[in-house]
This record gives sequence, C-alpha cells and structure tokens, in this order.
Amino acid sequence: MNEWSLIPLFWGTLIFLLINAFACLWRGLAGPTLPDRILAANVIGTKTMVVLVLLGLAREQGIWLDVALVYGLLSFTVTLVAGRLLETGRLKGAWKQ
Amino acid sequence: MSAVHRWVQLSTALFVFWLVLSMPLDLSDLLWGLPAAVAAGGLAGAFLWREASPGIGARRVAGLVFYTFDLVRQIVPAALQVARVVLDPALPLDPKMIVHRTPLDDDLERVTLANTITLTPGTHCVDLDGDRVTVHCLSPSFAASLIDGSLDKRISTSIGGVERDE
Amino acid sequence: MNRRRAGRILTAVLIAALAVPLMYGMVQLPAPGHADAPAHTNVSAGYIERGAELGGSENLVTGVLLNFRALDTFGEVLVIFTAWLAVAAVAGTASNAERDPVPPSPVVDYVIRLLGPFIAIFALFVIVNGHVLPGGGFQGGVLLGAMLILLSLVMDAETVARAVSARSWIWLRATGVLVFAMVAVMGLPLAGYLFGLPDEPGLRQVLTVALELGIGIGGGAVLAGLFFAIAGADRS
Amino acid sequence: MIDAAHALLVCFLVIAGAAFFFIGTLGLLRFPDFYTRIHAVTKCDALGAGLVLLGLAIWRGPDGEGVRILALIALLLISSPTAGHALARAAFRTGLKPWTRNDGERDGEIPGDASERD
Repeated sequence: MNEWSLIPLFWGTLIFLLINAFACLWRGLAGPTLPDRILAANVIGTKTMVVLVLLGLAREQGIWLDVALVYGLLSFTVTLVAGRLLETGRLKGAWKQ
Repeated sequence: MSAVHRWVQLSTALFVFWLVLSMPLDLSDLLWGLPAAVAAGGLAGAFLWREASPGIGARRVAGLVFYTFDLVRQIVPAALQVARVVLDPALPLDPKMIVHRTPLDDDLERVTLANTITLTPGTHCVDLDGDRVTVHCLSPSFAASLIDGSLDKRISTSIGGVERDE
Repeated sequence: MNRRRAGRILTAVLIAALAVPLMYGMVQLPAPGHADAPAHTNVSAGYIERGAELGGSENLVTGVLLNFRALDTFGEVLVIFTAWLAVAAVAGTASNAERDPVPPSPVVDYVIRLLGPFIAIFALFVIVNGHVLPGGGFQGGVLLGAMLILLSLVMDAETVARAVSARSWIWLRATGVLVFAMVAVMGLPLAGYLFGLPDEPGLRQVLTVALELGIGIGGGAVLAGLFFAIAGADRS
Repeated sequence: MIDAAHALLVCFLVIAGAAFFFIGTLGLLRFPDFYTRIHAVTKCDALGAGLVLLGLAIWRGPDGEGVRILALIALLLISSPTAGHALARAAFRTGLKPWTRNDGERDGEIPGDASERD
C-alpha cells in the first residue's frame, strides 16, 4: 500500500528510545529520593511500551500490540502501587473509610 | 439513574471495547463478547459504581473527545516553552506551590481538571481534596490560565454542559 | 561507602552486560512459525504437520500446551496454587484489614474504577482468544491479578468482603486446578484416556476455552492472593 | 503524491514524538528536585508517546491495528497523568519539600546537582 517504506525510521526511533531509556536508568540509580527512583522506572516503562509498538510495526507482527497494551497496564499498576506504598508506608488488601 | 440503566450503559461501553480489540470481527467474537460485557458491566455496576454512575453518557463521551483535541492544541505551545526551559543552560526555574479552589463539583469534571493540569506543561497537580487543588508550577507564569478560572470554564463547557447525562 | 559505590557500578555493568546480549538475541529471534527456525527443523516438523489437526486449536502452542503436554501444564497450575498455599501458610491471609490513615487520591480512585472493567474485558479477551492468538490463560491471569491489585487500592474492605467472601476466594484460587482435573477426567468417557479431547471440533474448542478460563481466573486470583498475603505480612 | 504526503506526516509525527522523549529524558536528568523532574517527565512522555503512536496509527490506517493503537493512546492519556499525580501526591503527603529558587542561590548550588538532598 505504501510506496515509501518507513521501516528504517521505526528502527531508528526504536534505538533512539532505548538509548533514552538507558539514560533514564541513571536517575533510577542516583536517586536521591525514593520517588525519583519510582519515577525513573515509570519513565522507562512508557518508553518500553512505545518500543514494543514500534517493534510490532517494524516486524509486521500485530501481536506485539497486545503485548504493549499488557505492558502499559502493568507499568501503570506498578507505579500506582509503589506510590501507595510510599504514601501509607505499607501495602494493604483493602482500604476502609 | 437506575441500576438497570447503569448496567446497560457500562455493558455497552465494554462491548464496544471488546469489538475494537477483536477487529477484524467474526461471529465467535460477538458470541464471546456479549456475555463477557454483560457480566463485567453487571459486576462493575454492582460493586464499583454502587452509589453513583461514572457520569459518562454519549454526550459526555463526545465532549471528552472534543476536549482532548482542544487539550492537545493547548499543550503543544506550552510544551515548547518547557522545552526551552529544559534546554536553557541556566535552567530558569522558579517553582511555586499554589492552591486553587475550583468551582467544578462533579467527579469527572474534577478528575479531568486534575489530569489537564498535570498534562499542561509547567503545572502539575499534586493534591486534590474536595475543591482544593494543590498545584506545583515551574514558574508562576505557567499557572495563569488556572488562576483566572478559564481552565475551569473550558472544562465545564466541554463536558459539564447545560444538562447532565445522568 | 566506596565499596557500596563500587558494588553499584558493578551491578550496573553486569545488568548492561546482560541486557545487550538479550536485546541482540531478541532482534535475532526467528519469526514465530518460520520453518527455518532451529526449533522447528527437528521434532516439531511433525507437530507442524499434524498439530493443528490433533491439538484441537488453531494456535499450535496452545494445542501443545493444553493437549499434547496437558499433564505438564496441569503440573504448572498446581505449582502456582501450591505457591499461594505456602505463602498463605507462612504469611497469613490478611483478611482483617485495619483502618488506613491516608485515603487514596480521588483522581486515582475515579480512574481505577473507570479502567477496572475495561482491564477485566481485555483479560477475558486474551484468555478466550488464547487458542487463536499467542497468549491465553496465564497472560490473561496476570491481567486479572493486576486488576484485582489495582481495585484493592481504592475499594473499601466491606465492599470487597461483600463481593467475594474469604471462603469463595479459596475456591476461586483453586479454579485452575479444579477445571483441569475435571477436563482430565472427562477425557476418559469422551476419548478413552485422561486429558483426551473429543473429536468433535466444537466441543473441543469449548473445552479448550474452559481450560484457558480456569487457568486465567485461578491464576489471577492466586496472583492477587500472593500480593495480599505479602502486603498483609508487611504491616506488623 | 498522497503517499508521499502521508509518509511525510508520519515521519514528522514520529520524529517530533522522539524529540519530546529526548526532552523528557533531559529534564529527568537535569532538573533540581523530584517535583520539577516529574513535570518534565509526565508531559514529555505523554506527548512524545502520544505523537509517536498517533503517527503509527496514521501509518497503519483504519484497520484493526490502527484502531488498537488509538486505544493505546487513550489508555496513555488517562494513565500517564494519573500515575504522575499519584506519585507526586505520595511524595507531597510524606513531606518531601519542593526545591525553590532561593535554595539554589543560598547554597550557591548548581541546579541539577541534587546530591545533597536526600
């Protein structure tokens, strides 16, 4: 359908995002506070999600999209649970008003 | 709004989502999707939205889609401003915490306000408690549209509307 | 201090050293189902030729997992359930949640309530389509577990107790094992041996999806149960 | 001609998204404290991922995958600010003090060097 192939662009973007994600690891390593580290993990999660979608399109395999959706949801869960752990100092089965 | 109405509303939204997931469609997708959506919608209505509905009807969905485009139009120029701050070697930051009292009184409107503040470059919603919104801004100039109330007004015209969907 | 720093740098180097070959390996992965892939040139030729016909599933992996190697998969489901039993025995089940000082943010509360049913539908979609697409019970179970964990952040204890009593949690967690055992025994009259699936394609598909649903629901409940047990043990 | 314009639009969106990702990374590494970092990160990530995914959705056209990418964008637009807000609120409620201009000037500290705050 497309006479122009954009696959090289996708691979380039993918590699660029991976380099970015590795740079973000520095903040996760250096901190200095716990929220900073959680934030770094969150950022890397978003980048990974986009990388998964790019990988799916570059390799013409639609299943990566579902993987990306699952990954995005899990990364969201991790950030919220980590934030809640930070906020209350403990994890809880249920919250009671 | 009655429980049955809520059930139908939630299940319809879930069924549409199922159809989006299973494109291209065939008959077995419909056969599996319908009971799954009805069951999940019923459970959600019974346990998650027992006291109230999410407050999203067809009109509000349209309003939200419209609002999203509006939001993107606001975000891009402000993002460029923040980009300038990040790239500036001197980092011209002057962070401030401000408290804003919002006239919006509906859950969805307040959540939209908080997420709009967070997505708008230069401001970040730190806490939402009743009508008190605590906002961290990179410099006071970024919060102008929040303080003068034009953000609240824009949200209430897009998704508040003259009459509620409920 | 210096040793700690050195340890950190060493860790970072080791992780990078691990990540680079992993990424290289992932790019080198042959396309799924490609005939030249090393995994496919030997034994699996037979699977590829007759797997779809004998396995009772459009997806070869699912056919192998749920039919040819059903006993192995049954073992995996048992292992997951046993893991929860062991953790629950050591850590307790944390059913008596006490008052939590900080209420969750209204934004988080609203968004989780809004997204929760959609996550559940997506999980069911992954489970039900496991026989066509890669994925299936275990992955859908992870999603269900994530949804339960998310909901537990914003739901109050009474609603949770009303939705699922402590007793039915145990049955939910055992769903995978129970469904598997049932299908295994049903194989005796239907096909003449344990784990046998009948020849009729429609019935075969229903049984496969039932297995996937059992794995998914049981797995999700077990995952959430592990989280709750560990979370409960943390607050001394 | 249509094809060329289509491809150029996709190129533009993907590259613009990648640029925002880069700015977000830079902000995460350069900004002086947690609150300012989370600013850079939530915005640039949501916008960067949104633009890249929008470009990809346009490239795929209105088939199953294109629509699924749109669903992914919708998820991102809801989840990303919510996660950012939850994290900032957790930090705020546990008493993490925001950095202000005066701190930097008083200590003669270079913004971006946060090694003293713990």
